[in-house]
Amino acid sequence: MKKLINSAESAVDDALAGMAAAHPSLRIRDRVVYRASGPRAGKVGLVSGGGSGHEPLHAGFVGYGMLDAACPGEVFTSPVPDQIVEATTAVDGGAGVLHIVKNYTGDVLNFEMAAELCEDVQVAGVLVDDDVAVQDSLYTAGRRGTGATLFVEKIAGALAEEGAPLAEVASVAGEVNARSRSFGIALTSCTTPAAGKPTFDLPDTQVELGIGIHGEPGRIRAPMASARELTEIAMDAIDRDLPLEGDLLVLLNGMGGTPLMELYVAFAEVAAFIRGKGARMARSLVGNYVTSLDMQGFSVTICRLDDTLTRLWDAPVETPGLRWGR
Amino acid sequence: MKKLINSAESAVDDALAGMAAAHPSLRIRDRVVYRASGPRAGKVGLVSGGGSGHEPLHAGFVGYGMLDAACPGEVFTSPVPDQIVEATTAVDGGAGVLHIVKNYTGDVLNFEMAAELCEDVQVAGVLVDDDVAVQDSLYTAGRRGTGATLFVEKIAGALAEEGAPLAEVASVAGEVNARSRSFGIALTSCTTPAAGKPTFDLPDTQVELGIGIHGEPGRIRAPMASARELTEIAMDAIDRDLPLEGDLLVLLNGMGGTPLMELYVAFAEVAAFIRGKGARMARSLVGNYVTSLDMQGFSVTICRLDDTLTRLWDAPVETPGLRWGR
Amino acid sequence: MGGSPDHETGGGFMDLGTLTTAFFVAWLEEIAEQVRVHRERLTALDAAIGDADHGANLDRGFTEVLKALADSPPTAPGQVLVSAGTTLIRRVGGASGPLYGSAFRAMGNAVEPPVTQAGFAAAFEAGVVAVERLGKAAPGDKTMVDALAPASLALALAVRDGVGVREAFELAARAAEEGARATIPMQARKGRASYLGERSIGHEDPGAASSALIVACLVTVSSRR
Amino acid sequence: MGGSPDHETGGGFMDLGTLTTAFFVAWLEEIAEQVRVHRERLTALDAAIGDADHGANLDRGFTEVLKALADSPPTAPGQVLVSAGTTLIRRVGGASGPLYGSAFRAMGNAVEPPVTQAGFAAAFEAGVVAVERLGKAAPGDKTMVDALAPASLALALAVRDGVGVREAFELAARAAEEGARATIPMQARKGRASYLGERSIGHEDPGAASSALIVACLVTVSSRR
Ligand SMILES: Nc1ncnc2c1ncn2[C@@H]1O[C@H](COP(=O)(O)OP(=O)(O)O)[C@@H](O)[C@H]1O
Ligand SMILES: Nc1ncnc2c1ncn2[C@@H]1O[C@H](COP(=O)(O)OP(=O)(O)O)[C@@H](O)[C@H]1O
Ligand SMILES: [Mg+2]
Ligand SMILES: [Mg+2]
Ligand SMILES: [Mg+2]
Ligand SMILES: [Mg+2]
Repeated sequence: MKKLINSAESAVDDALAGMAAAHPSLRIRDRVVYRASGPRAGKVGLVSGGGSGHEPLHAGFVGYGMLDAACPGEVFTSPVPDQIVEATTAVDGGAGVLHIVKNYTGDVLNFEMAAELCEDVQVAGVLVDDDVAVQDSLYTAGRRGTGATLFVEKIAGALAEEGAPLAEVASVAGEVNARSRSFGIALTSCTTPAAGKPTFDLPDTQVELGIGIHGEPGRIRAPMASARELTEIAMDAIDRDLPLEGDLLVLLNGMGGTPLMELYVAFAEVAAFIRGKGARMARSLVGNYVTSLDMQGFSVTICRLDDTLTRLWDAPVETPGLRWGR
Repeated sequence: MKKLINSAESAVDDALAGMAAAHPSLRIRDRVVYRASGPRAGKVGLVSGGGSGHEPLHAGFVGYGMLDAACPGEVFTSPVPDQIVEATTAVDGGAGVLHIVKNYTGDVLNFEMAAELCEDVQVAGVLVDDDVAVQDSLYTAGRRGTGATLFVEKIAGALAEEGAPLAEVASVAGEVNARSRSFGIALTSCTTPAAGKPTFDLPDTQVELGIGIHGEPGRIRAPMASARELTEIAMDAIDRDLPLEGDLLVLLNGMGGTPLMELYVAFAEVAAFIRGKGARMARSLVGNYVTSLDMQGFSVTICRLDDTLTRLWDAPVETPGLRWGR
Repeated sequence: MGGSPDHETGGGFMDLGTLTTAFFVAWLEEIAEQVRVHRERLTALDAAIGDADHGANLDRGFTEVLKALADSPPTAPGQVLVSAGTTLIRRVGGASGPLYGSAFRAMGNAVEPPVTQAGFAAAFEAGVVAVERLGKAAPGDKTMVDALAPASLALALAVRDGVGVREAFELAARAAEEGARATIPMQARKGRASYLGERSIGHEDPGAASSALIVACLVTVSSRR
Repeated sequence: MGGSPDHETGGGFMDLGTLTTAFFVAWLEEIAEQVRVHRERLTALDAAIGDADHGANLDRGFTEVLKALADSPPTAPGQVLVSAGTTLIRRVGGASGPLYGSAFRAMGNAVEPPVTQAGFAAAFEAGVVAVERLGKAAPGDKTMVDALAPASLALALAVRDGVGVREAFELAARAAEEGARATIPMQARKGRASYLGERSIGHEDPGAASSALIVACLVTVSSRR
């Protein structure tokens, strides 16, 4: 398997150097990606982070209307507390900082440790756990955080930009998460630079259902099927957990290696499914947003909107990965 | 090889249905993608088109500040004259229409035939032929059109939006093309839905240098190398043809299957190369814009800017694939 | 011109030694059939030096050709060919759509019923000239012209030499087949394959291969009666 | 606490039957060495039920641990362990970084020179408790705890039974190894592997495997003197 890198060891830092060169709106230092404009006094700061390999998540969502800083770890490995402490301290504009944490043991532990160390900053946290493929029971680490992270970052970011206090920003973040569900399907494995070979072998006749975003195998294997059948599996799983009603925000997310053309094919099926349920696709995004390196496949994330969330979703955003209204 | 489709035959139409569902700003009819807002009286219309499988090119660039209509053909197959005639007639706001045509025999022939049939519309054409991998000689079909198409569509689109007449819009389009050069490298082949298997076999130890955007093999095979060495090959090829000086607009384009993280790694090397030449990277884009289905690899496209081109590049644009300033 | 009805009354392929409307319809049916059978091979040839769509393009195109012919049944040879050409232009896209489309249209516009052997040879040449003109291609460029031009020459020579229809088609098919095979050592100067430079050497041109197939169908159909 | 210097004067691993600073440094060196040797295996285990980074994570971490120890040479066993734990927390990330980091820090904070066998066993237990507390994990959850807890018990029993250091480490290593192997039939309830549900059954937990490796290094180092 070929990778467009200089070495597995330097890949994350090299990519960050590229990001810095590509986006003058970002400032990157010690593995933390900041807005070049710096913290704004009185605005709640938003910090997220996680393993690398999910680009544009999270660093690509740093900018006006979304994050103030992102902490990229090694590929698929949570960042370390130092990065998070550094980011949190730097972006605090006096109104406190919200940590947006995807529910993975590693992310949770490292953000928790960091939060404890940020003694001079008021820190609140929101845990994103939207993946219905994982049973939320005493017998798991709980549901994973996947596509809803983008929704949380966008909507909480918009509210923070309006000047809302930390408690409110944290509360809307939690609400977005509570109203969001995801399900992912892999057609191929991904290959991490360090491992250099696919994480799992998947024959041409099979797919993995219920995957996360770290190249983990899914809950079960199933026969390869049409876009219609595959999206139906995803949509049914979501609908069983959170009935599709009212105005929906829909993310049809590519895992990194699936052509946009195919994502649109799947999206047409998602739209038809939603119409069939009598719900309304009020807002949508199609593309590679929360990825797993070169994995082929997709995930669907759906959030049940209300007027406030719709307004905040529509608010201007200016980041490398998501931009409108400015 | 697995494809997220319902059938190879329906893939293009299914994808267009998905585009329509995803983007209320577009109207799609008879395989032509229009701005939903319709033609603007007095504005020069911009029509482009080409085979499908290059998404977001072209349909994803329909909208304010870029194209008025796009004509998607079958996968890697130019559209037919009927589509182009239909599009041209529909978007004419009385000021004439510019055809933006990538230099491939099929695209050229079909656009030529269409232009002849558009008797009531004033049609001008610009041929995009930026790929330095192809020798421009009597013994080839001339250079291919690749990444510069995006620059031409964006910059000519901005000028058209300002109300410039057809001759001026055509002239700036030609100028952008004349000032732009590209070079592409494939790490893997792509797989078309119809063929169902990779177009070419490429061992893990080799890359294809000088590829186009249709999954064609490149000019030569070379040993797999680091991101630094591969980008240097691309940059050298461009620099030999059009010395890198002054303000540059740089597109580091993914071929569809390469993770964004790796594109940033390559972009860091591109930026370093440009610095080394004493030129200035004034504007840049990193991402999957002119793709070859699921191919892994990248291309670099560079345009030597002047003040006018920079201003037009910076002008607002609002399309599914490129958006800023609104 | 292709619009006027021919002499034939029944469904036969030949009428007093001339080619009937039914013959031309059968030719296109046979092409559609053979293109489908050889679809993978044509695509594989195009994968080697092009973009792996030639089989799919022609399959789609000739399927549509048959549909159009069924929708409005032609009453003259010229109508068959013009309809086919128009459908190819309207439905195929790519390089081969306009090229084959123009060839069939030119042929259709050139045939004058009753279509004698000499009339067919002249129409075929008109088709080849249309491709050469539109594609700005000459023999040796490694394109469909390398199969079509020798076939056209063979048809003309057969007329000169007084060879019968069936044998003339066989000679043309052989010439086309040899012409297609002769593209293998050539370096492409037109179309997508030209991008490959020297790497195009060693592969048969997909368009030349499909042209040989199309000419071969003349033999199959003319053997039927 | 770990800060006060130990009794030792030379570079020996044991001093009047107690474990010296040099012993702990050698332990970490051996761990770094073994993690590198077993990097691919650990990553392969993690690929099966996790995200294929455990080998890389620990390799990166313990390499940094050695660097930090070289940069500011510790003068007491506690310092060695606290430094190692802090480095792991600061450099590894993921789940294993905080977990192993906290374990080593807890151990370091618990050892009191002179580090007797009983002192070591108690410190080791403190490390295990730190993992269990932070990870909210218990034996049977298919985590590193399944290797660490039995090792800790073996160390405690060895103290009770008056078994010598070397033999105690061997017992602990065997217990850890068996504990790691016992994770194979378990269904994961913590960490990434828990997402797999029943599919996690049949694979050894990568963290349990690395824990067994870490305990085994005690044997190797103690055999050296
Ligand atoms: N300029 C040209 N003149 C004549 N024939 C050409 C020309 N360009 C391409 N061709 C023919 O078209 C064939 C390719 O057709 P096809 O694959 O359907 O279209 P595309 O190249 O657009 O994918 C080539 O093999 C060649 O025979
Ligand atoms: N909650 C937990 N408690 C104890 N150990 C855990 C827990 N979660 C994960 N682990 C251990 O961590 C190991 C995985 O470490 P590693 O692969 O480095 O981190 P990550 O899972 O973040 O990729 C697992 O094999 C398991 O032994
Ligand atoms: Mg990990
Ligand atoms: Mg084609
Ligand atoms: Mg082709
Ligand atoms: Mg792991």
